[in-house]
Amino acid sequence: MAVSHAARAAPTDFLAEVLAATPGGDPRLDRCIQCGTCGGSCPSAADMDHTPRQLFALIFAGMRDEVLRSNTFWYCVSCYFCTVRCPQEVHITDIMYALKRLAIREGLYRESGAAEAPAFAETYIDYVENYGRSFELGLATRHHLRHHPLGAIKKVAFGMELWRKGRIDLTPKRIKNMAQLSAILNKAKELEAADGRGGGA
Amino acid sequence: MSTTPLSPKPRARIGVYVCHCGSNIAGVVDVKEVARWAGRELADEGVVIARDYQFMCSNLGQELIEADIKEQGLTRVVVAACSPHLHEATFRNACQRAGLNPYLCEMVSIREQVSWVHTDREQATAKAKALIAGGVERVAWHEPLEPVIVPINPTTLVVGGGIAGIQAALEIADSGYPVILVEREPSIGGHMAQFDKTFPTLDCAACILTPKMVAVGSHPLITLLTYSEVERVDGYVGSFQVTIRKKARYVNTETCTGCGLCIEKCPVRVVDEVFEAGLGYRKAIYRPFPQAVPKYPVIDTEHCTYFQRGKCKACQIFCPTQPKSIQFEQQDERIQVEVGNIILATGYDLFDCRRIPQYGYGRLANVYTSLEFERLCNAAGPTGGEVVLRDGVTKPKTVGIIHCVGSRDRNYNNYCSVICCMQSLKFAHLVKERTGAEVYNFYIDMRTPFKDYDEFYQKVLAEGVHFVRGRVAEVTDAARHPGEEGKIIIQVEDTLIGRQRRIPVDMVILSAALEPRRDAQEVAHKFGIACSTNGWFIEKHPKLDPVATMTEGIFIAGCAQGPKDIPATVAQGAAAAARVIGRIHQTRLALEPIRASVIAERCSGCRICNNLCPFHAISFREDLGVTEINPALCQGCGTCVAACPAGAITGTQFSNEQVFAQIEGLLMLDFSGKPVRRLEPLAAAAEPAFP
Amino acid sequence: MGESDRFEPLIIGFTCNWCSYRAADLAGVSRMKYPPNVRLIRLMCSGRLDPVFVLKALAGGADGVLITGCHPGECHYLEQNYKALRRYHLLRMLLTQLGVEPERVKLVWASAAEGGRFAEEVGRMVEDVRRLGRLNWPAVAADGTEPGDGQTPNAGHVHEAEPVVAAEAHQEEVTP
Amino acid sequence: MKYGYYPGCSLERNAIAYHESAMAVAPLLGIEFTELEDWNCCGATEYISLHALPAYALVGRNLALAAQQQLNRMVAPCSACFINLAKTDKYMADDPRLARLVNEALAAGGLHYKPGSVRVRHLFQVIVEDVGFEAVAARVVKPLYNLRVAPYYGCLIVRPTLQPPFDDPEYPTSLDRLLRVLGAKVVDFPVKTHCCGGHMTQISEATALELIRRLLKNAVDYQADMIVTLCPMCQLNLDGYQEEVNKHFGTDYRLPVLYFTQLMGLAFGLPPGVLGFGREFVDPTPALAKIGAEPPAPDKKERPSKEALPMPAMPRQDGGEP
Repeated sequence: MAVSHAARAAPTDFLAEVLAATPGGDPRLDRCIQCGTCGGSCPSAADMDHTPRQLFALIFAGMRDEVLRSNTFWYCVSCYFCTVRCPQEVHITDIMYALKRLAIREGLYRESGAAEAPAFAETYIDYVENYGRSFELGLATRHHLRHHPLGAIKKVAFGMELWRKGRIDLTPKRIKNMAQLSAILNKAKELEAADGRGGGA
Repeated sequence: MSTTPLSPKPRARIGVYVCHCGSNIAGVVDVKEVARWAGRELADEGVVIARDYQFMCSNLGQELIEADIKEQGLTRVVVAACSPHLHEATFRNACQRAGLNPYLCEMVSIREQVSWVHTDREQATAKAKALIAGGVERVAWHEPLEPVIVPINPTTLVVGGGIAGIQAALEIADSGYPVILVEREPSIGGHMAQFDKTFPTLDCAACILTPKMVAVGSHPLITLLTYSEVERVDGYVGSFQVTIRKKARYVNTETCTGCGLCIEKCPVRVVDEVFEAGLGYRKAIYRPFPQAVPKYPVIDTEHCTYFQRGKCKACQIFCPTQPKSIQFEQQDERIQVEVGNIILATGYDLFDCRRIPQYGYGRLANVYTSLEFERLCNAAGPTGGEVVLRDGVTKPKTVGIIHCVGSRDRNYNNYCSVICCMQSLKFAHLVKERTGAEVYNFYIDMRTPFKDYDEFYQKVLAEGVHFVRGRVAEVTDAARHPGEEGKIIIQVEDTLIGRQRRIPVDMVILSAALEPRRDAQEVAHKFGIACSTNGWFIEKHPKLDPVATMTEGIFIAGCAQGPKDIPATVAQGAAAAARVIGRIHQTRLALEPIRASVIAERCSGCRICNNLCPFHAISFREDLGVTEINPALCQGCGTCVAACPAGAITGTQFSNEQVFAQIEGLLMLDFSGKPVRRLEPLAAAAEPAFP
Repeated sequence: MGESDRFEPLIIGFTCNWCSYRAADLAGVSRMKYPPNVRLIRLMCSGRLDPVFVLKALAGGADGVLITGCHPGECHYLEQNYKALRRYHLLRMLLTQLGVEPERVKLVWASAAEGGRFAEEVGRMVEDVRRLGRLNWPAVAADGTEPGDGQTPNAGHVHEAEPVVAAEAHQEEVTP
Repeated sequence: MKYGYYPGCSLERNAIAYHESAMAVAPLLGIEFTELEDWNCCGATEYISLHALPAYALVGRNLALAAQQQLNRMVAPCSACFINLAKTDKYMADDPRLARLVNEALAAGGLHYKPGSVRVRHLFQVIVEDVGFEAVAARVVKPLYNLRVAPYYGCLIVRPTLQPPFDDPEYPTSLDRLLRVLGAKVVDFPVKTHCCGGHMTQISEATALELIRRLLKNAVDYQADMIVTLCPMCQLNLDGYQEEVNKHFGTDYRLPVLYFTQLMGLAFGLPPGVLGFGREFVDPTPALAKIGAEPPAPDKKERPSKEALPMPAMPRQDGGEP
């Protein structure tokens, strides 16, 4: 685990960190011209504390903590509108994923007011890592039982309705060669940890 | 490639001159040591004198060289100083004054290539020596050359009758030289004729353009060929042969009085996609606009009832002239003209806004392009200058103007279209003036350079126009709330407050990008010039030679060279004209003698080179069985020289011998400046031939 | 290995008169820095580049050759740089056959406005050729064995200024 | 035409209607599927939020298995699965470092994947590109006359643009065209590629409900009888959360949301029983009852008034000349 050097981050350092944490070719973030096409296109912009554009300006300014505490990327719905519309072809959605990973690594997401998103992702991943497949009933109920005990009742009702319509299983399915998948995922995690690039693969 | 046996190295008396350029070179390179070294170590290579001097390009420096040529009997000169692109002409002239053929001088760049890019004094000095050795070896092989002299035909061809072409044609004709002006459309005037007002002065475009159009139409020295296109260009600077196709108008311009009765009587109404930008109608026989020059109409055969169904002839029947001026049997004509210079002023195309579906153009009725809006607010346009919605009657209460549509966007055009900010400000003012509507401008960066432009921005601000800094994300009719019903909603991040906003408006104007003409590449090829990656014609030098091209005798002006506003376009038209007039005044033109030529006795007639020349300089003499190169067409690139398997093509100034010798010289010293070989007489022919 | 005794390759660069030579000029005017291992020859066009020039340079002691021209579509002679590109591919095949690493010859497009790119490419090329080590042309031409494959460079080569030991050490360093 | 088939977790249960209807229409279009043996979850949008390399390795296992089982032409019916599979392949090709690390991880399970060796496409894309509209038209025996449908693409089938681009990322028209081929009346649907809320239903329900509301409202504004979708997540959000939207906003939407394969099946004359009907939250029966035996009279073109200005010419959506 890399040592947090939040307060001291020189402006370019944090930009370099974000770029390194975004796999899949040049993410082009350094080309941003602050036009706001991303913030204008975003379907959930209203819920974000910073628009994606503002977040990029904060990255350029090296304001690491403020960026990683932001709820912006947790409200990203992965619709890719910003990515295809960006006049500078910045890989915005991928950068949002990278920021999620950095925020989790630094433990800063808890302050974002969007603490549920990583928790949901964790529950989801638990199923994938144990069964190789996702499990919708378990996902919804377990996630909500843990985080919204009251709301969970409503969710259970919704799950029952899905079950009545034959749209949900009561028990999760496991793939045959789970050992192989586990070996692959463990190795991948090991490589990622060794790399120290904030999950930049 | 060449396997030609090379002649023995010529004997020469070479002078080497090393410039300090103040401290520019001397600050990094030990110039005194370099000169000492050259005089001592290159003596065997023919160097009889080597000097260093503070400023070689100064009069005193030049006189130093001249004196040595005369007194020491130098036959070659090497100047180690700045880039040849800066001072080659200076030192060539010095040689010429001293009676030495100017092409026997070679420049070695030890400033741009050494002192300005390297920091280690020892390494830089070593490299400077090696470069000089290369120059010394090379210069021995230089030959005395004479510039190629070509006569200049005083007639000029101007292609494109927009404001750039009009300006160029008038400047040249007013100086007393004949001009042939070719225009593709039925009238000259170009895009400017479509505009209502011009920024920042708000002059009426027609009021300032029409007199110039009339002057072109009536100028005794201007031959106006409208509805015509250049098909083929042969020849070279001074004497181009140009084939022009004059499309059939189906109107006899000798007898037609331009009364317009035929147009009035024509029963077919067609959407005018060109002059009215699709916003208005014209007839099947038409004149693009009332002030058209020439005044004669043309028949659009695709829509004409007679041409489609063999019946009607209303235009002919009502034509009052005797004989009738409507001639259905007219055919396209091919005209051959001879000209000395050519100016290309072919203009631009407007970006097709349908390529950005999220802006709704074509789907949402009240989204207009900038050109549509020009017609909309033009007093002679389809609505008589009324700014209204697509229904033709309703005045908008709120209008959004979007900048940078198709510009500054790597998905479409990765450049700024230059005029859109000012144009959008002009639109904002006109909308306010004509409708009193609320106006929103959506911009990324406000770009208002040049005289009185920012003042215009101030004026529009004072008129209460709203400015939102943000590139519009989408324009939609999908209402989310009752307040948005029936409106067009502009969704944007207002980047100055950092929030997404949805602004309901009645009308949207898209300030669309200027793009190269769709056939720019084809036209460039026809005239032997090149287009940039963005598709604009490339000028010879972006700063110092903006209207010339790499092809002698071909000039460019206006938006064909890149997006620009009317003042810049007019300036370029005039500049191109001035260049041409200068040429004509010279009556003859001296061209750089960098040319390829065929040594006939070595040519095997294999014709490998025949297809390599884009300037059509290479032709095959069937009668002699050998290839020939026309020196006037040859531009000196040397591709054929490199390709000839028999070594039968040689290039002046860049012969194999010269390049081989330079390679030898450059490799005389290793990285640290230690000699690695004694130079021997060249024996390059021993190298393996390239298959 | 210290900075001072590292292998310093010699590279001959060919530029066209209109774009890449002007890019080199611009790099100078902008005071950009690049290593002094490259010595340039100005041709009118990359289309003038006779592959024999490259062979001549390599045979004459150069460790690499950098060929530069206008970007595709921006050739001042319209399309001659495409011809240079074709020859370049053939040339690399030929070099492979001769046992010379084709990476010793590189083609780079640089417009007159790309002084920075020119400087960067020179820097990159110098590093690449440094990694490949010294070109041992006479040995290559004689027996066709590949240089840089671990064998000791021919100590009798004209470039004897550098000690053999250093060259060996260098090769160890770059062996993957 | 043979393809490898990657159903993805949703089609196993939640979107079983999609799976059943796809299996029912495929043979009629000459499509034969072989399910990828022992496939695992694609990770949706969740895995990549926590771990990058494991997320790519997770997808990499599926690609490697496909290559191993010689299923080089893969079909994924779920848009999220499709984009994860296709994107991993492309990113591994674009980013050699990523490819090396993913393969290092795969090696721990005895697998290897060479980028570019498996081509993954969405089921809908395969029908458009390989089957073609004409072949679909030839199968139509019960045209969906009078049915007004809103074609809903969602995000991930058209965005991000992976090579080669399949349809316009903003305003695609291929589903419109397919539905027209089936005989349905396609309404203008400007939000056809807008987000359904995705996983926001689990994380920030209010956010998701608003996104769903926008889609439902727009479809109703354009008088659609139903929304047609090609993604399990979109279907679940629009259909399953419709009641929640009504409660939250005090609306009364009753808009069925069906898979395009279900409508294809109906138009091909297949019985609803084999097309997975009956699992919807919003009952489609009233809407389907509108299907008439006769083609509707063509829309009356409103005569533009004398003053009206001409509209710009647009290309025709059936691929013909304007």
